Amino acid sequence: MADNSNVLARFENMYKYFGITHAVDGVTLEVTRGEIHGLVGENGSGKSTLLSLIAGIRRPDSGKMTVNGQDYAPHDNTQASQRGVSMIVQEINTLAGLTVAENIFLGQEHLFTKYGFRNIKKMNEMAREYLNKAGLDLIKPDEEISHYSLEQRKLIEMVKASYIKPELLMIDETSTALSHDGRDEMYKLMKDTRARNGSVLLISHDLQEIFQFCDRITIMRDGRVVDTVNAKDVDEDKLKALMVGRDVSGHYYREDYGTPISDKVVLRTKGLTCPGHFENIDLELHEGEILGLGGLSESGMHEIGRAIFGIEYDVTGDVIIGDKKVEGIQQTMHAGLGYVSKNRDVESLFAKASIADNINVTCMDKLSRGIYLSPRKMKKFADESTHTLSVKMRDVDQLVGELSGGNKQKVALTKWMARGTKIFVMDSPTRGIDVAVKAVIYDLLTKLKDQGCSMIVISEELLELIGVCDRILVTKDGRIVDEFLRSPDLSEETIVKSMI
Amino acid sequence: MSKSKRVLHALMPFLALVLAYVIFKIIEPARFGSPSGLFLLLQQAMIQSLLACGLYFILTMGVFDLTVGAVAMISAILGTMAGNAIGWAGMIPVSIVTALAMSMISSQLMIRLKAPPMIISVGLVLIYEALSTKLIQGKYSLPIDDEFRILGQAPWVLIPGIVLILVSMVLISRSKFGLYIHAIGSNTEIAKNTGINVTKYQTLAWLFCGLCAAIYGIVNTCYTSSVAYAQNMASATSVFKPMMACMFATAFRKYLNPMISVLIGCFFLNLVSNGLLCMGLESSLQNVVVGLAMIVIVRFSNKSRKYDVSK
Amino acid sequence: MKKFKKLLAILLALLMVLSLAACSGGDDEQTDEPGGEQTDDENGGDTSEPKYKIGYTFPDGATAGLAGDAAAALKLAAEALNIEILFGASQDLSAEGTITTVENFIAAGCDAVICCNFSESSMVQISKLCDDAGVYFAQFYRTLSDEDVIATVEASDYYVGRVHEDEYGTAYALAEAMIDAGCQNLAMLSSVHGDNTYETRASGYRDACAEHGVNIIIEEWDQTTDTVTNTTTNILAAYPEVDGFLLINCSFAPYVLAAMENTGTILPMCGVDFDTTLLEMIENETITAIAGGHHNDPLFALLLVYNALEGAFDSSEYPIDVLNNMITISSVEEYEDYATYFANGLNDPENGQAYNKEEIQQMTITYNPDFTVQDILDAASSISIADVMERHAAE
Amino acid sequence: MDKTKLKRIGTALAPFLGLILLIALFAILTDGASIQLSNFKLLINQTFTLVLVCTGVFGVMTLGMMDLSCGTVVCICCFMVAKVCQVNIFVGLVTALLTGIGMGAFNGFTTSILKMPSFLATLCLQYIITGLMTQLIASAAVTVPAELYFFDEFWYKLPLVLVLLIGAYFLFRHTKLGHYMRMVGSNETAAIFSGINVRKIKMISYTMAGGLCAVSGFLVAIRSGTAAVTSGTDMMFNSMIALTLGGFPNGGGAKARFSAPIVGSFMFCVLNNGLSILGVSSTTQAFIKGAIFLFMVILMAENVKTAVSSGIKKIFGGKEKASEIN
Repeated sequence: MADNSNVLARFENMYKYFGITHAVDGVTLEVTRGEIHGLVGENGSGKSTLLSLIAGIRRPDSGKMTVNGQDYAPHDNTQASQRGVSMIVQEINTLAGLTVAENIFLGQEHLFTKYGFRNIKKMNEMAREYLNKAGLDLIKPDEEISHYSLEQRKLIEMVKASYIKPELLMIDETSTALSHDGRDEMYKLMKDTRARNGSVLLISHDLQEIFQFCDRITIMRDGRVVDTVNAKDVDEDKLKALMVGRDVSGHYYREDYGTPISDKVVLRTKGLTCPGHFENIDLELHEGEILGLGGLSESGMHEIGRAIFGIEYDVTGDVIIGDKKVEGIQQTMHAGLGYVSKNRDVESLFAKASIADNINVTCMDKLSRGIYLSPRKMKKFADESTHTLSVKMRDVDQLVGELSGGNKQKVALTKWMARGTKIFVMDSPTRGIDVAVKAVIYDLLTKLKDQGCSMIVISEELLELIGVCDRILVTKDGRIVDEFLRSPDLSEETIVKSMI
Repeated sequence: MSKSKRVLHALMPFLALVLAYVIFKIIEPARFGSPSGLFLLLQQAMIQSLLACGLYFILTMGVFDLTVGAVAMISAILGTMAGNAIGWAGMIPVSIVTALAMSMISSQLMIRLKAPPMIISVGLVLIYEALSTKLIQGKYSLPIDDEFRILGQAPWVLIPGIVLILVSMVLISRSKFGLYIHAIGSNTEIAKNTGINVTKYQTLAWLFCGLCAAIYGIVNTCYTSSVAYAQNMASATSVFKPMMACMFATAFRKYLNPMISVLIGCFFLNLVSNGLLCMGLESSLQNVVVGLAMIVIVRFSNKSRKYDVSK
Repeated sequence: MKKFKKLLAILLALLMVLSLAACSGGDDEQTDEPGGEQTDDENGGDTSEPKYKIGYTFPDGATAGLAGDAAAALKLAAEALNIEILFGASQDLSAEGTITTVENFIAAGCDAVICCNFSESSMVQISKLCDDAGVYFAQFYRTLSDEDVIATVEASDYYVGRVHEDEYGTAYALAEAMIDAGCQNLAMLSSVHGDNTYETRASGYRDACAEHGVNIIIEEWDQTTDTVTNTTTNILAAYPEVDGFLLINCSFAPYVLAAMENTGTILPMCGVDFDTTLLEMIENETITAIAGGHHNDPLFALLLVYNALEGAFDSSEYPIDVLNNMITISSVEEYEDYATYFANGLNDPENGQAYNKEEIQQMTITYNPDFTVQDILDAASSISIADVMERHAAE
Repeated sequence: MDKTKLKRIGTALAPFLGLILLIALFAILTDGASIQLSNFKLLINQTFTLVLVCTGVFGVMTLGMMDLSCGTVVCICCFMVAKVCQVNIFVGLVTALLTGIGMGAFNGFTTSILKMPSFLATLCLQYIITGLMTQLIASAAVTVPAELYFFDEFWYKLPLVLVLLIGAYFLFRHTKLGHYMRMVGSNETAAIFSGINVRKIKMISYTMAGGLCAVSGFLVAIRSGTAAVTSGTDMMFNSMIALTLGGFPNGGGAKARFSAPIVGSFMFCVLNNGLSILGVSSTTQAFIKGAIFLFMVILMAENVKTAVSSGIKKIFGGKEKASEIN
C-alpha cells in the first residue's frame, strides 16, 4: 500500500506470545485519518492484546508500529498519549483513594506543576472545564473517586482519554459497561474525533454498534487478521460467518430438537433483587433442562448467576432448591448446586496448586471416611475424574498454572462434576477457549443432560445459547424480558431484537 | 459526601484526644493535664512523629519495614561520633548520609526481591543490631557533647518537628511525589500502566523515610543526651509504636492531612501513657489501651465486605 | 588473628551449605558433596594446651560497661592461669537463655561453669545440669535465699559456692545517703521486672525509705534507654513534689539527667553499677551517691572453680560464700583513681586492673602452695581503690 | 516420568539434606564435640519449645497470614503455669491451656470476623499481653512450684512433643482441615467459592497456634523455673527465622511442606548450639544468624529461584523439554 499522507497509523506483522498461546500472530493493520475502524472477532481472537500493544501496556515480541509516519514504540499510556494515542478499556482504570481531577491528569501532571509542586486549584479548574464540556457537571473534581458509581468512573475515564484531543482513540468493549446515556456520550466522542480528522479503533460485540458507526471493519480469528471489509458491502450474517470461520449452523452443537423436558422443578427463584443489577427475577429450572440466560453483558445476567450461588452482595428474595430455601454458599452446595465462574483464574482455580488439589477441594466429604483422608485415594480419585474430560497433562501433580486455557476450564468443570453436582450454573463456560475444546464442552453438556443434571448457562454468544439450550431467557436492564424455546428455526436476529 | 459530614470526620481525631484528656482529667484532676505537662507531651510527640512521618510514606505503599528503628539508631551513633569529633559540621552530614545509604540498601532489597518485605527486614535488623553493638565497643551508651544538648531543650527541639511535618504535609498533598505514592499504594498495576516509574518513587519514599529517621536520630540523641546499642530485635519492637500512629493516620486519610493525624496519633499515645503514670500505674499498661484502641479504629475505618480478602 | 580466620571459615562454609540446600529445594538434585576442609586445631597458638575450659554466661566485653570491665579481668586471668574462657553467646539473659547457654557450655566440654542465674528458681535447673555432667559450677553477682532452692543446690557436690555483693545493704546505704541529702519524696526507675538483683535492690530502697518515714511516690519498671527520658520528664511534670531519683542501675543516669536538664530542675539521684560516662556527672555533683565497681566478682568466682579443679578444697568446705564489697565514690579524685587503677582493663590490661597477673596467680594453689580459701575471702572483703593503689603504686 | 519424580523427591528431601550438611559442618569445625550423643540429647531438648511454636505459626502462615503474638502467648501461658499451679497443679495446667486457646481464638476473631490485616491484629494482641504482663508480675518473678520440675526430664518431654507433632502432621496431611488450609493459602477467593468456610479455617488454625504456644509456655516454665516478662519474647522472630531456614515458601499456600517447622527449628538450634560451642562472641553470632537468614530469604525469593534454577539448567544442560502439552 502506498504510504500516502492519508494513513494515520500503520502496524506491520505484530507478534505477541503468552507462553504457548499465540495471542497476536503476524497482524498487519492500517488506520486512515478521519475513519472509525471496527475490530471484531470471537473471544480470545487477540483483539484486546493487539490494542494493549498499541496503547503501550504490553511490548510486542516483534513488529513495527508507525504513527504519522514516525516510528512508535510506547512503554506506557503516558508515552502513547504524548503521540496522540489514547485508550478506554472495559475494566476499571481509575485509582481509588485519589480525587477525580487527580485521576484525570494522572501521568500528565506537568500541565500544572512547577518545580515538583502541583497547583491543586489550577488542576481542579481544568478538570471542571473538561467535565462540563463532556456534560458531567454534577461530578465534583475535588471529590474522591470511589464515591462515584462504576459508570460515572467510566465516563471520567472517557474525559481523561479525550482531553488530549487524541489522533487515534481506541475503545475496547467499553459500551458493555455503560448505560444508555453513557453510550451516547461515547458515540459523541467518536464522532468528534472523526470530525477532527482523527480516527477511532473500536472493539465491540454489539454488531449493531459496529454497523451504525464504522466505515471499515477488520475481522480477527485466533490471533490473525481474516479480512478487512467496508461496512457498506457486508451484512451481519456474512460478518458473523467470517468471525466464526465456519457456517453458522455448525455440526458441533446439539442436533436433537423437541426433546421433552420433565416438569419437575429443581430450582426456583422468587423475587430475586439486587439494587443496580437486577430486580424481582422469578425463574424455574426443570430437571434435565439446559436453561440459557442471554443478553448484553451489563444486563445483569452474570449477577443473577452469582446471586443464585450466593456470592453477590445485598441480594433480597429467595432461591429454592428442591423444596428447601437455601442461603449462602455452604447450603447451596450442600443442596447439590455448583457454580463455574466466568473469571476462572481468580474465582475457581488454584494456580499454584496441583490438578489433584484443585479437583479434590470440592469433594472432600466424599473422600474422607470420618476424619482420615488418604493421599493415595485422593490422587486415584483425581486421576479417574480427569479421564471424563481427558485433560491433557503430565500427571495429576502438575500445577494448574502451567495448563492452557482449555485445559484449565476442563479442570474447573471436573472440579464440580467429580463432586456429583446435580445442578450447574455455568457463566460463559467457553470464554477465551479454542474451538477444539469448545466442542468437548458442548457435548459434555449434552452428556450431563442425559445423566439427568440440569444447567443454567450464561453466555454473551447467542450462537452458543441457540445451539445448546432447551430454553433461553433474555435479560435486559436487569429484568427478564423474553423467553424462547429451542427450535431449529430460532435465529440470532429474533433474540437480538429483544436484547437491545 | 456533604460538607458537614466531611468536617465531622476531620474533627474525629481531635475528638479522640479531647476524650482521652477528659477521662484522665476526671480520674486524676490534680496531677494530670497541667499546661506544662501537656506541653512536654506535645514535645515528645513532636520528636516521635519525626520517625512516624517518614514511616507513613512507606506504610501507604503497603510495606512493613522494621529496619527503620535500626537505621535511626546507627545513623545517630555514627553522627554522634562525628559530632563529638568535629561538631555540628560532622554530626548532621554523617548521620544523614548513613541513613540514606542504609535506606538505599533496604529499599533495593525489598523492591527487587519478590519476598515479603517483613521477612527481609527481620534479617536486616539482626545484622544492623550486631553492627550497632560493635560500634559502641565497651561502653553502655555513647554520650553526646554538651554543645548539642541545646537541640534537646524546649524551644529548639520543636523546630525540626514543625519543619518536617510542614514539609511532609506539602509533599503528601501538594507534590507529584505524594500523589504517586498514594497511586502506587492504591493499585501498582494501573500506576505502572499510566507511566509512573514505580521503582523510582518507591526508592524515593524509602530515602525520604531514611532522611526522617536520621533527623529523628539526631534530635532524639540531643534530647536524651546519649545513644545506646540495641539487642534482641529491640529496635524492631520500637518501630511498632510509630507504626500505630501511622495506622491512626491512614484511618482518617480522606478527611485530614495524614501528617496532622500522625502527630495527633503520637500525642494520643503519650497522653494515655502519661494518664496512667499519673494514676500511679505502670506506664506499660498503656500498651493494653493502645492495642484495644487500634482494633476499634481499624475496625471502623475499613469497609471490607463479606468476600473481600484481607490477609 | 586466629579467631577471625576461623570465623570467616564458618561463615563461608555455612553459606555454601545452605545455598546447596535451598537450590536443590528449588530444582533438581545437586550431586557434588561440599568438601568440609579441616581447620587447624585449637592450640596451634603460643601457649601450651590450656589446662581447663571454663564457661562464663555473660556476653564478652563488647557490650555494657560493667560486663566490659569484668570480661577484661577474666581475660587477664585466662592468660595468667593458662585456661580458656568461653563467653556467653546469646544476648538473651532471660532465665531460659542462661540455661541454654549453660547447656551449650557443657556440650562444648567445659570443665567448670560460672553463671549468673536470672532468678533463684532457675538455679535449680542449672545445678541439675551441672550435677549430671560432673561440672563444677559457681554463681557470680548472685546468692541464694529461698530455702528449698538452697536445699537442692547445695546438695550437689559440684556446687563450689557463690560470690555476691550485699545488694540489699548497698541499696539501703544509698537510700540513706539520699535521705541525709534531705530528700522526702522519691521516685524509683528500673529495667526489667523479675531480675533477682534488681528486685533485691528495690526491696533495699523500699525498706530504707519505709524505716526513715520517706515515701516512694512512684515506681516505673520495664524502662529502656528509649523510654526512660520521657518517663522522667512526665514524672517531674506530674509529681512536682518529687525531690530525688532512685535508680536500680546507673545505665539510666545520663538519660535521667538529660530529662532534668531539659525541664530545668536538677534533682539528686543515686544508683548502682558504674559506667565510664559518670565522670562529669560526679564533677558537677548531679549524682549524689553511687556504688558499684564490683566487676571483679566473676574473677573471684573463676578462682573458686579453678582452685576446686586443682583440688585445693575438699567438698566439706562447699559452698564457699564470698562477699565482695562494693565501692562507693563521692569525689572526683576517687573517680579518677578508680578509672586509672581499678577499671582501666580495656586500654591497659596489665596493671590497669585491681589484680595483675602475679596477684591472680598468688590466689591459686598451683602457684602458691600454702594458698587457702581464706586468701580469696580476705581479698574480696578488703578490695577498695586504696587497697589497689597501695599494692600497685608501690612498684 | 522419572525425571519429575526425582525432582519431587529432591524437593521433599532438600531441607533434610540441608540439616544433615549443617550438622556435619559443625561436627568438623568443633572437632566432633557437637556430635556427641549427650549433645544431641541436649540439642533436641532445646528445640522442643521452638518446634511447637513453629508448628503453630506454620499453620497460620500456610494461610498466607502472620502471627506476631506467639511470643507473648507463650509468656502469658508460662505465667499461668507458674502462678495457678501454686494453687493446684491440674487447675494450673488447664488454665494455661485455656489461656493459650483463648488468645488464639481472639486472634482468629479479629482476623476473620473483624477482617483486620493479620499483621496488625496479632500486633495489637502482642501489645495487650505485654501491657498485662507487667501488671501481673508486679512483685518478684513468679517461681514455678518444685513439683513440676520432675517433668523437665528429657524422656518425659520427648513423647509429649512427638505426640503433638504427629497429631499436627496427621491433621495437616490427612484431614480436610489441613487440605483446606493449603487451599486458602494459595487462593482465598477461589477457596470461598469452592465452598470452604474460610472463616472457620482461620479461626481453627489460630486457635491451634494458641494451644501449641500454651504447651510451649508450659515447657518454658518447667525448664527455666520462672515466669518473667522476658520469657519467650524472642519466639516471634526466632519462629520466623526457623521457618525460612526450613524452606517455607514466602507466601504460604499449596507448596507449604510440613517438614519446614521441624527441620527449620532443628537447624536454628544446631546453628545456635554450634556457634556457642565454637565460642563465637554474641555480637558475631547475631551477625552470622542475620547473614544466613537474609541469604536464605534472597534464595527463596521467586525471581531469584527461577534465575538460579535456570542457571543450573544451563550448567547441567537439563534436557527437560517443555513438559506441558497444549
